[in-house]
Amino acid sequence: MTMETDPRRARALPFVLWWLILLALFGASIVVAFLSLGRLAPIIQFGIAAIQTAVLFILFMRLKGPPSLKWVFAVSGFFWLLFLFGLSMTDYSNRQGWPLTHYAKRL
Amino acid sequence: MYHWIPFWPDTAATNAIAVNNLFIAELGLSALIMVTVVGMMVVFCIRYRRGSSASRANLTETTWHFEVGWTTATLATFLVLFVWGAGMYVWLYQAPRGDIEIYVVAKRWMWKMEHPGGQREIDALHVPVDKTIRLVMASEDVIHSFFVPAFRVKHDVVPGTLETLWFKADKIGTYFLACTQFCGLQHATMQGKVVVMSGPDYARWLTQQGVHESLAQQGEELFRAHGCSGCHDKNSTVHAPSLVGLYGTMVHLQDGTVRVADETYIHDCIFNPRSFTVAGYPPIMPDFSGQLNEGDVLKLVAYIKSLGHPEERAK
Amino acid sequence: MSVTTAERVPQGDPVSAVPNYLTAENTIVSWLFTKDHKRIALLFFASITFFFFVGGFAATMMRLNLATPEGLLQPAVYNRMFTMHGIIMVWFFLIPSIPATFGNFFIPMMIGARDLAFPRINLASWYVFNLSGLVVLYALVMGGANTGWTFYTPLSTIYANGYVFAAALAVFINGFSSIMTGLNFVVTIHRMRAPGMTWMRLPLFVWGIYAVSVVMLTATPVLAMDTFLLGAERFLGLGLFDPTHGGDPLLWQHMFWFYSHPAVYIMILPGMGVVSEIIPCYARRPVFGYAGMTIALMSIAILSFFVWAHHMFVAGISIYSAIVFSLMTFFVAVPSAIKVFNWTVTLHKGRIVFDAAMLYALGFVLLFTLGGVTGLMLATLAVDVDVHGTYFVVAHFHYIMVGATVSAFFGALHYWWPKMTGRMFPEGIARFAAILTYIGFNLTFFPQFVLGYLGMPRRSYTYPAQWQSWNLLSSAGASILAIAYLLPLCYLGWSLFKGRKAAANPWGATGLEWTTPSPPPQHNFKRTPVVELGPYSYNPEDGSYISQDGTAHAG
Amino acid sequence: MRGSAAVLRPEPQYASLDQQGDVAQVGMWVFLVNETIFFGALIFTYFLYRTFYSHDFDIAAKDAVLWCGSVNFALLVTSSLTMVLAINAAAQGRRRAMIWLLVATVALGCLFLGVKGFEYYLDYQDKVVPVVNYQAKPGEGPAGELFWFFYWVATGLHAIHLTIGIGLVLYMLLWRIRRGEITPAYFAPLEVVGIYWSFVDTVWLFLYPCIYLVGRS
Repeated sequence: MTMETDPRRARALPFVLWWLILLALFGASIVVAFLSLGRLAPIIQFGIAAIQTAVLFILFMRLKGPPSLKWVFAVSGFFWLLFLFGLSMTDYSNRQGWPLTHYAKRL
Repeated sequence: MYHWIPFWPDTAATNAIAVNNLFIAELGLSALIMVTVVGMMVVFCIRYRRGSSASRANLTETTWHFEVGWTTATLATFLVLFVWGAGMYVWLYQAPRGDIEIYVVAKRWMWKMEHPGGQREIDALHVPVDKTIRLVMASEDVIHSFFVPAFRVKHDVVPGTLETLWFKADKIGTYFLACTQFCGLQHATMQGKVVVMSGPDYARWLTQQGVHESLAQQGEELFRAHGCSGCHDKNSTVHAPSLVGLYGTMVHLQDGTVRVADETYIHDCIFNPRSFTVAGYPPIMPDFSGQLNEGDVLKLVAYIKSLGHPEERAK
Repeated sequence: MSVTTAERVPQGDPVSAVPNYLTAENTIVSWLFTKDHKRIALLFFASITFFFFVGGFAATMMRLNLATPEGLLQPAVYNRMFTMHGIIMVWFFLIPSIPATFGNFFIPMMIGARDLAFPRINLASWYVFNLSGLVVLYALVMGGANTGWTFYTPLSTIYANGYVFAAALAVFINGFSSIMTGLNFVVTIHRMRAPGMTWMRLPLFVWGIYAVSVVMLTATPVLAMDTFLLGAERFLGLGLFDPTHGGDPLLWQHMFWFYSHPAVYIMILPGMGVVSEIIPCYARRPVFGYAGMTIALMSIAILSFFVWAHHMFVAGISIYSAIVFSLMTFFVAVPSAIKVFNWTVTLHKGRIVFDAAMLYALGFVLLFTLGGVTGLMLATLAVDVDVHGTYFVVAHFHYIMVGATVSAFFGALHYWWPKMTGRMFPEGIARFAAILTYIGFNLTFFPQFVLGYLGMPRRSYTYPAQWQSWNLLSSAGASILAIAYLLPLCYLGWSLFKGRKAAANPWGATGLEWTTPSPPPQHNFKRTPVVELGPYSYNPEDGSYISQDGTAHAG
Repeated sequence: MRGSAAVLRPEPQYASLDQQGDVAQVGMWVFLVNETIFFGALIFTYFLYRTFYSHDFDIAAKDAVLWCGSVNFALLVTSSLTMVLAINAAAQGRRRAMIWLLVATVALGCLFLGVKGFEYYLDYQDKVVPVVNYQAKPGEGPAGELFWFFYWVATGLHAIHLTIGIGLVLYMLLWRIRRGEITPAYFAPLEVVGIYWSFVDTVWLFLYPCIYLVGRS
């Protein structure tokens, strides 16, 4: 799908169409929530959020275009979060005594 | 016990000997590295000072040869240290089933110890020599850290969970005990002593502490007083899991997970039963977190552990 | 050694008649609303010097107190002193120290730019820094916080009284300053380089600052969120770390160290950059293994994010996790070892001049190496179990953060002082101060290694009497160190008014910053320079050198 | 006033307006690295607690007002559209369209905040305001309150970001555009604001399933 995102030449219609697609995805996300999918539901929902983010980043925030430094920065935030999520899980996935008990007493 | 200027701490436990050896090896390596670096620097600084007439021809700017060699050598050395240290860490931090199990409650700013026979002490811990001592530790408030330098053991005590630690003292004496995690105003005085005694001395010391019920017996009283027995007793009509022989077994929970019934598990079940519903049982157990404190729960844990092992109960 | 380098190497351009950045405008307003990166650097310099002495005062009180087991201060006062010492030294001195002053001043000059990409953001960074400084001073004056600079929960959220919220707020606001500075550097280094200034021609100081900026940008937001949640818990009662609700107190530590371990590298990487400038210049030879140095800098910056839980080996994290983080910690030591090796070899076949800046740089290498090898001990899991939370750790990180970083800071100060102020300082007394720093520092902190292994817990206002001799030695060393740190204030201050006028390139260095007059004109260069070759084209055989713009100078 | 654009010159550190605009955009993207990690760290805490206290979270989250969150979702996505169209209009010299689209963007943003405020009111009625007015639902463990801690922190922070975004658009409207500084030749400031605006929208894309779609089945 080629779409002009350079603001000097961009047309409104493709953006409106993509806006409708975003809303449709949003609807799908709600539908998923009410189906009995168990642990699959959040995975699908966050997958949808990721797709929507990609649309916003690439088209609405105009990453589209020749490879540039902006791509590196757009991705690196998420990349760094992988460190946080991934390495923390080495601890949380098998720490003794996690999840914690509840501790009502405060001195 | 100490010289006027102490250089080296006591080494008074099997754990300490192992850690000490590793530490000495690392000291040696560090000295080697420092001597190499300082030596090179001094030699170069003298030989190639501005006024010297040494030849500067054929300057090397980059030799990947050299760098790769140096990098590989350091990496290999580091890996040896890593494996050595990690192996020992696993050994240090997987507490075996000890000869004696002592409960430790950390509270700002004191260490409260409870022996299996019900003897209690504050900021002091009496243990027999050459026995594996297992500590089960809880905190009443903030994070503390149990540290005995002479044994080279340390573990943080995080509120909301139980931590275990073990040591096996091999020298009779009195050793320094400290909290190494800052815990507020009097953190510096949250210190005490560990007294390592011979077996007979320890036995005598235990009897001199006055008559006590054992920890498990105290737990049993709590077990009845708080109505636990109403559901968990053999004769109860309520559908609740039996606790006889529970300790150390695998428990299948409602949410599909499997947990080992260790101290932490029992502790957690009492404080937060809803999160640990056993498969096949209704989630009807009330939350006891408002009624029991850490000390009480440790007694209950001791009691429930004794249910599987009648001989311990008699002790 | 009576002649200084200034006479030994050829003089640069005659001082230009164009007004320099200091004299171009004179009003206070012109300073407070300046967009010139050089002036902002000096503003930062004033601020962090102030905080250095505030933090130093707290350190002095602590060492005085620890000279005897009975102590001098009330426990509550001592606890507040070490907390404020930590907070001020880490966030208000070390983290902005080299980047916000020398980075600010020299990054545009070294890459041949007229200014940073966002001068207004740069100025805002200074204002935000001072705002956070005011908040932390408020916390200090009102009575201080007493949690340690690490703010461990639940002590900080529930139990500690004192101005913990204000201190955390100051750290939160301070983060914005860090982020703005880091953002500016990243964009500037990417987009504003002079023609011919390729990545592999960048001076290593620029690489160091680039690595730091990346770390600042990616680590600081985690701390910002962490302190935000801490504030929400303490102030509003929204207890995301509260064990009462199943929240995990260790989560605070995970997020805190996710920032604060890389922050250690925020403190040391610029120092490495500075030393990589100074050593080739005074050894009069190219740096050994330039490419290896850049790779090492960047890999330290990235790997620094994989090692944070080595601060939590005894905190009750999963054993497997501890093993992973220990391995990673050994990996991050490898590039550091490469750097030490390269600096040392850079002395080989040099024509070494022992000026003050060089003495500081050599001190840096030695102290960094000692801090590094003790870091290896701490990375070894079983040994960490023993020495964690003792003075061993205190000594280790002071070797890195004070021994190394502050040495580099003073090295940079002496190296670039002529460029920044246009004045020379008295070389002899500067050398004396450098050597005194080295002696005082080792006397202060080496005894703490011994104390640590003996088992003295950190953050204690008192200790068993048998440890007094070592503590006394440490306190005595601290007094020497204090003098060594105060001395430069005196002779540098004197040189501002009475010092000899500096030439454009008094040390005969190759960087672009030395091709413009001292002090530089308002927009750095009369004409944007064209870069012809990489940095450090020194020739030790005859002492000649070639500037990065291609001008050759005889020896 | 429109004529004043002719004298717009790059700042001294730039060679041209094009370079200045390009650097400004790169700068905003670098800033977004920060913002991504900032919100990512918050969502990390959520991810952790939801993974391990999923039962409590399922019960606690039922009180989240689904329709408010959904309406807000639609509002924000629409505002991203009007924003991007406004930038197109600026680039193509359609000044009137640009102004009206920006006004619409601001209006949608304010509407979002209005709905949010109303939702907070409903939350208060539902007794899901921790500390102030909180009542655990039957079967909800203490960890349920963690969900609401997260809810208040996350939506509060997002609202602050959106408010800043509204402020930036107003600054564009009332200052830069009124002074004629946004022209087809140089509209980078507006583009930078647009990138920020859409990013704030992105945050909501992730917060929405975190908050409103938990435990609905």
